[in-house]
Amino acid sequence: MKGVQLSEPTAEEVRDTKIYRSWSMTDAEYERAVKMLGRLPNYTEAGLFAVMWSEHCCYKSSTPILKTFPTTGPRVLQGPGEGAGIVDIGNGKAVVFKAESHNHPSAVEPFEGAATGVGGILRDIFSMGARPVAVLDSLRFGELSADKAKNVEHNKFLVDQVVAGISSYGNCIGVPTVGGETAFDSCYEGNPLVNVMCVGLIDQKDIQKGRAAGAGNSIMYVGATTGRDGIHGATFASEEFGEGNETQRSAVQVGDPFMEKQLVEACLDVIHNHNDILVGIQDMGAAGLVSSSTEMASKAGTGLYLKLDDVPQRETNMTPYEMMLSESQERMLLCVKKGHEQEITDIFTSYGLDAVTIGNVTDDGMYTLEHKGKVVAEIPVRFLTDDAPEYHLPTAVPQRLAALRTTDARDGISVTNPEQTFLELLASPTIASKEHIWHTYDSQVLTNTVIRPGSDAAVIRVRNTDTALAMTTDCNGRYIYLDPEIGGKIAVAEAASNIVASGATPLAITDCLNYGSPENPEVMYDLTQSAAGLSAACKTFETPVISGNVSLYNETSHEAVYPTPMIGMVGLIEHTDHIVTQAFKAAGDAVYLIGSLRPDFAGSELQKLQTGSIHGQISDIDLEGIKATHDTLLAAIREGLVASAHDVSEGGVAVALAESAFGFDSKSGDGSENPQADILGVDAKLDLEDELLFAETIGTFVVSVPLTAVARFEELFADSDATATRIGSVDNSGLLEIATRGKGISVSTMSAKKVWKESLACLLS
Amino acid sequence: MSAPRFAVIVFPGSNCDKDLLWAIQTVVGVDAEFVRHDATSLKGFDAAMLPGGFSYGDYLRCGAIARFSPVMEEVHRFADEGKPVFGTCNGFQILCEAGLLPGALLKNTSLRFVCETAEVEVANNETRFTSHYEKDQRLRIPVAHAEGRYTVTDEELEELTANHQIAFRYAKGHNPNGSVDDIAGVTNKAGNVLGMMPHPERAVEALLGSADGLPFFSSLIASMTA
Amino acid sequence: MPTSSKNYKVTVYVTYKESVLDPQGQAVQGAITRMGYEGIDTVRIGKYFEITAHEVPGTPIEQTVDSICDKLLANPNMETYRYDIEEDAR
Amino acid sequence: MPTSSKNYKVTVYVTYKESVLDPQGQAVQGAITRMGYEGIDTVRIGKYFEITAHEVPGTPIEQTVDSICDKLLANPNMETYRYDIEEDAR
Ligand SMILES: Nc1ncnc2c1ncn2[C@@H]1O[C@H](COP(=O)(O)OP(=O)(O)O)[C@@H](O)[C@H]1O
Ligand SMILES: [Mg+2]
Repeated sequence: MKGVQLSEPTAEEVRDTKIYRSWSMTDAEYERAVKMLGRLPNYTEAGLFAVMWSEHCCYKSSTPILKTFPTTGPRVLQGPGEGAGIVDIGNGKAVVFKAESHNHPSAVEPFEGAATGVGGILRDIFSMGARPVAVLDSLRFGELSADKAKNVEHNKFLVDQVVAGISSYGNCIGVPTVGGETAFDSCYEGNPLVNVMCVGLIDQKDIQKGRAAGAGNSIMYVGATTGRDGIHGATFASEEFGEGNETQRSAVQVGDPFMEKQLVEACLDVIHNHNDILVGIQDMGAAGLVSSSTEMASKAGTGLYLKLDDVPQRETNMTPYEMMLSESQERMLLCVKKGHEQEITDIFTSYGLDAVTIGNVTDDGMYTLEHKGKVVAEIPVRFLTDDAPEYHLPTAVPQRLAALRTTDARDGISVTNPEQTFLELLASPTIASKEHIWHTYDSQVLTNTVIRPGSDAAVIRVRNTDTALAMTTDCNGRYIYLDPEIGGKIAVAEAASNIVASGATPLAITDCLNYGSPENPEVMYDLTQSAAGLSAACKTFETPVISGNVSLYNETSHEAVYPTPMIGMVGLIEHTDHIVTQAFKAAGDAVYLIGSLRPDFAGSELQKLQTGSIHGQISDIDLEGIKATHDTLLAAIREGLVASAHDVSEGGVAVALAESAFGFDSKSGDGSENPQADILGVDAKLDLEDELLFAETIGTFVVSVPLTAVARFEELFADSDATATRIGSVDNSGLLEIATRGKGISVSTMSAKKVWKESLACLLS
Repeated sequence: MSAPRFAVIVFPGSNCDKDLLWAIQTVVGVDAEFVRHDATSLKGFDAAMLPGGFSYGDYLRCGAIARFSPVMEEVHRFADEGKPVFGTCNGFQILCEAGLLPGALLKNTSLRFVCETAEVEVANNETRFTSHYEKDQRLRIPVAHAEGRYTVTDEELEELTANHQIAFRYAKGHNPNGSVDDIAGVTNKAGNVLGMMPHPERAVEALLGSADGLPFFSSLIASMTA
Repeated sequence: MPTSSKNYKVTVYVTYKESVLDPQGQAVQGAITRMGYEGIDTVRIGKYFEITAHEVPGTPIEQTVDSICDKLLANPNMETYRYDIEEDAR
Repeated sequence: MPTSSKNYKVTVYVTYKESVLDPQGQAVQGAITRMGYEGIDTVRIGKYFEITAHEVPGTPIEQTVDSICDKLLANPNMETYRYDIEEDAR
């Protein structure tokens, strides 16, 4: 194995200089690779091992934890392991979904980082053969007010650019961005979280697998050319190459949504109309060519021979290492039946795209790379994939937990002027309307969107059926920070509550596990415990984990982000008649509180507002009880008894009641904004202290019911394990009046709405 | 004339093409077919419909590259022959770039993409596209664009007004993009070419929030079968 | 690309006509002011194309560039353009 | 704006670094080829700013422009810039 490029270190030099350390490969891992190979890996090979054994590609520290998730169920057609998970939704159709993080790229280059995040997750969906039909974005940033942030201008810049990147890519490619969440906490300063979820629809007969099967079949490369984009971190530091010139450095990945649009159409054309000559298809994501190709071979138990000279290149003098690790966007890898390459090329050409053969499938199980007439790598495929290391890293109970629990959650909380507190909460960026953001997302293209952003869950109808899909993303990192296990349960319960409030049965979840460094035993504890919480809740709500993503090392020199396992959940609405939004519909409707409020202040927005920090022990949640509530509420919705439903989350019941009133639209009643609309009010009475108006008790709902349905509604709840308390009614007063045992709240709906609606734009200006 | 047939033109990067086809074919129930950008004939079609989207990524100016597609020669011929030609959003931008409609569509004054249900008024209900509306009827029709600020010179505006070429306006106080004179849609002088930023094809089903776009399609079909 | 013939470096500048509102330029100007810089009066934003080309017998490069600008790179309704052509040694 | 002091016309050119993908340039190049023009090899698109400014005592104009370019007009991760400053008679 001689003849690699002169500028590259020899195998001995790789060993002696330990250059692999700069690729985050440990000495032990290098030794392991040497032992497996029975010789020293050359420079290219060492690079392949390093990247394929990186956390990003092989999940070596999280795999043992992911194995604890429930992943199967009667409707699951594809669990974790492929590009995305798939769930049966009846009528021969299935929903395909997955979420992915693009945190680090977005921190460095927010516009392109976020844009390429959208591009990447879309490829995961259409590589399964599905048409992407919706995108959701879950975002976390540092604080937006100068007194809480180290660099408030930079935080604002990040919000602006990330949102612009998502809208530019999603709008251009024509997949509606229908929902998401946006929260602000100082721990995300310097390390924002940008998680994107994509949902696709597929006819079950079209489901694809990313396999490179059948010796002799061709491996074809399609889409954009390869440049030195996004090759991992320090690799090209000048010492290693001794050249250090600009062009040798890894470049920022730039998204090309137009190219991807053509790629979607061309790939779906091949899948739907030429499936007889397509063996497998896979997107090129992290670690581009090496990762996609080895995975395809591994799944089929085959080998591959790739001729790198044939890889379409955008830059000159690219080395095998650079080509294999490049993360240039908008590229796919196809395995095509031998002899049918030209047909494939012709199809792609008709979409203005190049498709070239870069190699073929072999039966020797080897991963062989040729460049300039020389073999530059020769490694058994499974060494890079199946045989990647797996670590059971130590865990340790985080010291913060004991400290946080010495104080009572109620400490520092005192609501002496509930009206003022209420308005301050409405203005806090985490609670305030996110319209300023989603207004820039095309949420309606593809004409399936029934419920746009602004309600608990977004709803997409499924054409040619009576059904629809509800979708949401959720996670309150503060709860996980205070108690990883209970927080994990809450994340799933909250997502399920959003799905149920829109009239849907929860089907399954995807996740993005955003944590700090796994080498920190406390982080591993958070990860393990929150995963246990997620699993428990998923079992109760019967929502298996069908796909997901792990993002570790989310920390700056100062602190790790809150452990933030973002949950993306999809639910099935059996009939579009059952779709419900959070907006009140008509004066006179009775208002109910479902479930009962508890003094849940630990991690609440109220606690943060009044004490500037979060602390205390969050109380455990009764998963079975919440499930019973969900079932009863869904039964009521399906009987047509419910005019609106909104789960209580950040800001508590007062905010939930207000949001229901704000959403009213006299024209459509669909919750979309119309400032000219007549405004509704609510008149409610709660036999509670003022503080409880802002308690965040998960699994409680504010529901409005037409008077004609009240009797049947109450009967349903009386016959169940759930409780519904009539607390008042919707009225025409234009006032939000919430009486309590204390002072209560009485403000004009219009003025409260103005605060809530304009706050975010104001903070960002 | 027999039942009309619609051509929905697909440019590379069009992304509302399927929506337009669905609206015409499935919701309204009239014959419609996709026609590729590189087609050289529109034989057998009675109307050319240019969908929204981002043709060629809108990478130079919106619609600037698409207007050189081979099929546009046929669209020009259609327009000259007095057959109906329609463009929404990117389709409108392409028609302006192609010179089939006056003016240009520039970046919204907010500099941001705007997606909302616009309040639109029928400024002229005597076109073949709007005859099933009342004059000044208020409609709710979605818009979704970053470059929808309709711009013409003062003289051109006078001419447009004098010739009753302004078909739709945004309701007072509801202009989402800074268009001159609140213009949302214009026709050519002959009245057979219409471009508009709002998406009537997104307003054909009450389930999705509005059916105010239906009379648009029925007007057009009536004008073709009359 | 033929090596015997001449190579060119063409630079094209496209700007909005004076009469056309340039909110983007205004926004940049506003940002500059908010950042505390003094002395900046107006900002207008345009597009800038770097084109490499080679000689085609029978068609002067000016003619090609003129035509591309007129038809594609600028919209004569609202934009003006100018260009420079340099011979390029490569 | 003070009339006694000097006025400047500043032109700033911002382009992607060589190594960064320029999908816009590629799209334009493709269009030019499809339109049948011969001889065009590559197209890259950049931004172009026309700025008018006036003298601020104590701060050389170069310093201001440099700083605005670094902080606002160009993104150092992906772009490079250059500028020309001319005195402007007005
Ligand atoms: N970044 C975003 N992108 C799209 N929609 C968003 C975003 N952030 C918030 N939203 C929308 O705003 C509404 C309120 O969000 P949120 O407060 O997170 O709801 P909930 O508390 O019910 O989960 C939802 O409809 C949500 O989809
Ligand atoms: Mg909710």
